[in-house]
Amino acid sequence: MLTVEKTIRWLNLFGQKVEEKKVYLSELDQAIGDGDHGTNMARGTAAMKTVLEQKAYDTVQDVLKTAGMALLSKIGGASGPLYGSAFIGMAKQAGEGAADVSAILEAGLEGIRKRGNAEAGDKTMVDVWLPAVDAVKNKELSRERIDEWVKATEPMKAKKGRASYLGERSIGHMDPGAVSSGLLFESMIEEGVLDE
Amino acid sequence: MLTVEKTIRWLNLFGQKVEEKKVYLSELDQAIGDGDHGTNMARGTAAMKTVLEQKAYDTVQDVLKTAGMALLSKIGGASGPLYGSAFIGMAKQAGEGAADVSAILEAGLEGIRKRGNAEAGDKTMVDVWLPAVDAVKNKELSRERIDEWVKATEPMKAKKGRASYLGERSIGHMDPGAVSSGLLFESMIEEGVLDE
Amino acid sequence: MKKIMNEPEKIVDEMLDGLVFTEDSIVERLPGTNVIARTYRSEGKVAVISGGGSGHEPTHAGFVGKGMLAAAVCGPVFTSPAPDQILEAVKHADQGAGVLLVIKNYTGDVMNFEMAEELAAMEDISVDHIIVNDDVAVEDSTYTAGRRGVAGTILVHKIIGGAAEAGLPLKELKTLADQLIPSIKTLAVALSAATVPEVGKPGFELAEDEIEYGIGIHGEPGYRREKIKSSKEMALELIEQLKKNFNWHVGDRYGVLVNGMGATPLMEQYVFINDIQHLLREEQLDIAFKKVGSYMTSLDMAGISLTMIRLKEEQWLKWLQEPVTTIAW
Amino acid sequence: MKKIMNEPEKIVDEMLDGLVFTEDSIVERLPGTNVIARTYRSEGKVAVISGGGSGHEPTHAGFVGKGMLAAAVCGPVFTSPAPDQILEAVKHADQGAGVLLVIKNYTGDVMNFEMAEELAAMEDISVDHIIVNDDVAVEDSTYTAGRRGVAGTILVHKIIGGAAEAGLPLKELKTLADQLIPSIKTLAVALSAATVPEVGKPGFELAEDEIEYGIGIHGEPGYRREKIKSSKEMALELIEQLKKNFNWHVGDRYGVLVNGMGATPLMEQYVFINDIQHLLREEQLDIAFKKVGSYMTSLDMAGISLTMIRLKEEQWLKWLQEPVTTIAW
Ligand SMILES: Nc1ncnc2c1ncn2[C@@H]1O[C@H](COP(=O)(O)OP(=O)(O)O)[C@@H](O)[C@H]1O
Ligand SMILES: Nc1ncnc2c1ncn2[C@@H]1O[C@H](COP(=O)(O)OP(=O)(O)O)[C@@H](O)[C@H]1O
Ligand SMILES: [Mg+2]
Ligand SMILES: [Mg+2]
Ligand SMILES: [Mg+2]
Ligand SMILES: [Mg+2]
Repeated sequence: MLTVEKTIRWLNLFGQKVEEKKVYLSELDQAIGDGDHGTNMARGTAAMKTVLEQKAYDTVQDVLKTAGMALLSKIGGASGPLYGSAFIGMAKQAGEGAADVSAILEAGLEGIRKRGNAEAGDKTMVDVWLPAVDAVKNKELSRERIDEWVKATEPMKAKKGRASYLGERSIGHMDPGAVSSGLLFESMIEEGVLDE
Repeated sequence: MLTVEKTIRWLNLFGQKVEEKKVYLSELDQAIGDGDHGTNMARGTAAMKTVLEQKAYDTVQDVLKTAGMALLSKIGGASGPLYGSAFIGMAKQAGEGAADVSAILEAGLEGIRKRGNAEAGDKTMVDVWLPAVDAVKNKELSRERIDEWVKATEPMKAKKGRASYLGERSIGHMDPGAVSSGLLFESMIEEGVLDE
Repeated sequence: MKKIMNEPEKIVDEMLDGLVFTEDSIVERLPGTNVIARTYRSEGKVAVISGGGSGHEPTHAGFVGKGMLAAAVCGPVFTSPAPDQILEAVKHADQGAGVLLVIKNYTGDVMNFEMAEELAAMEDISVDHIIVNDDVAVEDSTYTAGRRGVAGTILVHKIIGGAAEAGLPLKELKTLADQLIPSIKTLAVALSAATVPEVGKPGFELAEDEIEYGIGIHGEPGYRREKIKSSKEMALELIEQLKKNFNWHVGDRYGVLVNGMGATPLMEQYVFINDIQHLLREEQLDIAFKKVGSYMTSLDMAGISLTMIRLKEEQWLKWLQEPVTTIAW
Repeated sequence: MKKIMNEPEKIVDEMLDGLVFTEDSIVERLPGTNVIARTYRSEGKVAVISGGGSGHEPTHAGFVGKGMLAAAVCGPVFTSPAPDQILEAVKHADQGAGVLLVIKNYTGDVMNFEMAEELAAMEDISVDHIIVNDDVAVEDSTYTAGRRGVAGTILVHKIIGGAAEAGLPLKELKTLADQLIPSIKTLAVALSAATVPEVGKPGFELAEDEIEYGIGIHGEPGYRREKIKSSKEMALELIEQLKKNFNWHVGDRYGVLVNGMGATPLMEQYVFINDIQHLLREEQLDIAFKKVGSYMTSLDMAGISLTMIRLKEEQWLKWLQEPVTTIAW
């Protein structure tokens, strides 16, 4: 069950991980995109950190919505609206009080899919979100499985986003958005968000 | 004494020498100018050759004037109007019939000086024309002396033309216009223009 | 990397300040945003807005003004602006008849502009959008992100801007765009790559004797790399590809835009259009509109793009030719 | 050398054909010459003509049209046109009130234009000339060829062109120019050198981290070479030199032109004028005119020049601001 305090710890850990992996994320994007995914994500999570520190929050919905707006207005590029839509979707689902993690994440995935129209196998963040949401539902999310889904984007041929212009040449590289999404789910596990 | 036939031979030999030294002249100009003196001169003398072949000439004046107009309209840059003015000045002096070489060359020098306002020692073609005209008057023009005047431009500091922007840095290079003018006077000697 | 700049992170902010200082009679910057809006207002008419990542100057801010764009939203270098910036532009520019967003077809741009549209709808501003996808270097299929929006976009700005100024309502503008956009096609060739200030090295490497056909305006790879060719040969390659895409017939009426990519001097652009001129004469097309200049650039990339527009309607040509008050048209 | 071109010897010819194809409503090429003339005529008014070597596009042909130049004479790359070409331009452009030649101060240009003037006088056309020498990088003394004519020349074209269109006779235009030209000063900084097509290699070498202050528009050497600086620092150097030359006072009215040298993108030019803006604010000058763009280029040179004009007369500003019909103003 998601609480205000847990949600904030989760998002702050996510921000910390993004900051640590910033260069790595941009390098991944350099190979099949335009090399800015790390900078974009770090700019967004830094802004998120600032707003989360600025005031006290009463509801999970409020936390998720504020975080989403920060990500949306600061990440830019393709991943800005995608993470933004995910968080705004999650906020809507969260309702006023405490909330069911599985349903919330499902709403997040729904936000991404509506925004980007990506299918499984298109070599995007969806290739992590989709199995991760399912795993949460079945209470079987683990670091190992996240790693597997992220790595599974390597042999895929990109069909959405900037990487799709590379066609065949996109094969053999991990998708940067899948990697950053992996960090989001890892942080969930590490902060005990999924614990009863 | 200048005859139509001698004049044409003189100018054709000059053109031939310019064509042979084209690259060298441009290299000299590269050092203290913009590297086009060879191309400019060769373009001009090629045009001169064409017009001199196109018809029969009755007077030295006619030859010099036609050559001058070709040089003027084809050399371009600084040396175009200078050689053009020299030849047009010479044509005016030549009058209708045969003519005195010394007076003709003096008029050519006058044309250059009026056009360019260069003084002796400014590191220009004038530094060859001035002593050469004097030597012709005194019947003492020689290849050796021409060489001396040309080489004497090396230690000079340019005060006119493009080379003057280099200031002190123009010292240590021969002036390309002085070199091409040297070819003109050499050709005179070789074609026997100065012989009685 | 040698650039005239201060800190790379501030380059867009400083550029916009410099632009507004220079052109204060035509444009202003909305305080606290990266939105460049025109000082002129046309109450009761649709406001046309465009935008995207920076680095394509004079696009888009250079086309803000009477008869073209009401505002341009300027993102970071090669990065789409976020929805809140776009929303600011929409709110400011709306002249009471709604707003049309002109989006270049890039995933990021499309998503950010669409989100802004949703936000604006929540504030009861009627907003619609059109997506320009003129770059024929890219396969157009439902299995990719589709064709990119490149230099042809400025022709869309001009014609749609003219139509908006003429008083066409939002719905009709959208119908016009549906006709117009498929009639515009572009193809580019690069001689050297652009260097993003924050990255500090070129996006790709081309050898001293190589060129690449079909590159995008953010260093997206093209369809073929080869040894440097003459202007004539490059012109022929681009014309042949466009011909394949247009399927034109003798006597058809077209417009031509030759666009420098940033570091290519005007001299070379004119030499290039001269070769285009000869090729099009052989095709016996009726060339009713021509334009040459660096309009949709890619930072300091050297190269050129060729855009052609099939002028189906007399009125499109009129809107292309109509005088406007902008910085760069 | 990577350039979009065919044979280097034909580059000017092909460029002019491309230009005239593109801009046939504004200009024409006099048959058999490299003269670009405007299609518009202003009978009974003085015709202003300029020209010089090519490679500075859009200068000079880009400024031909109503309100500016009557014709431009285009020489080979970086080489003055010959007097016969200039004479053709004079004969064609004369509208019955005489012709004013605007010459950039280079030995070759001055001599060729003066010879053309003499030839025109022989044909009873009244011709006079003015010589622009705005480049303060060069010592002005009777022992040198004097200061070069660079980007400030386009301001002369605009003001003198405006005055000619207003009907000022030849003599008064000349008097105006005597006032105007000393009020215009320019200084440039290069990031890389230009490559002349027929030469095939850069005119000079600057290391990957070097810049040079005071270079000319044909690769003439400058007064100092140093490690690359920020835009702010370069702006400061140029402003300080201009200040020394102008000796300005608080409240003086000036105009500013920031000019890209050919390969420098607009983004960098706007960043630069933003720094200029801040420095001039400190000087408390009244900046009444601003312009940014690649107007007086040096082929593919990267760099920038800063021109300032002391606006002594209200009327000068009016002529600067007046709309004209040209390709490039
Ligand atoms: N249509 C889409 N649906 C889902 N994810 C997408 C889509 N398009 C792009 N992405 C994700 O966005 C990531 C790239 O983000 P980023 O580099 O920040 O933006 P940009 O591509 O605009 O530079 C990709 O790695 C991919 O995971
Ligand atoms: N004012 C002048 N008087 C006499 N000769 C001059 C003058 N200015 C330049 N020259 C000559 O012209 C030569 C350069 O000619 P050229 O390279 O063809 O023209 P440009 O300098 O226009 O490129 C110089 O070497 C010099 O001899
Ligand atoms: Mg990216
Ligand atoms: Mg020279
Ligand atoms: Mg990006
Ligand atoms: Mg020259």
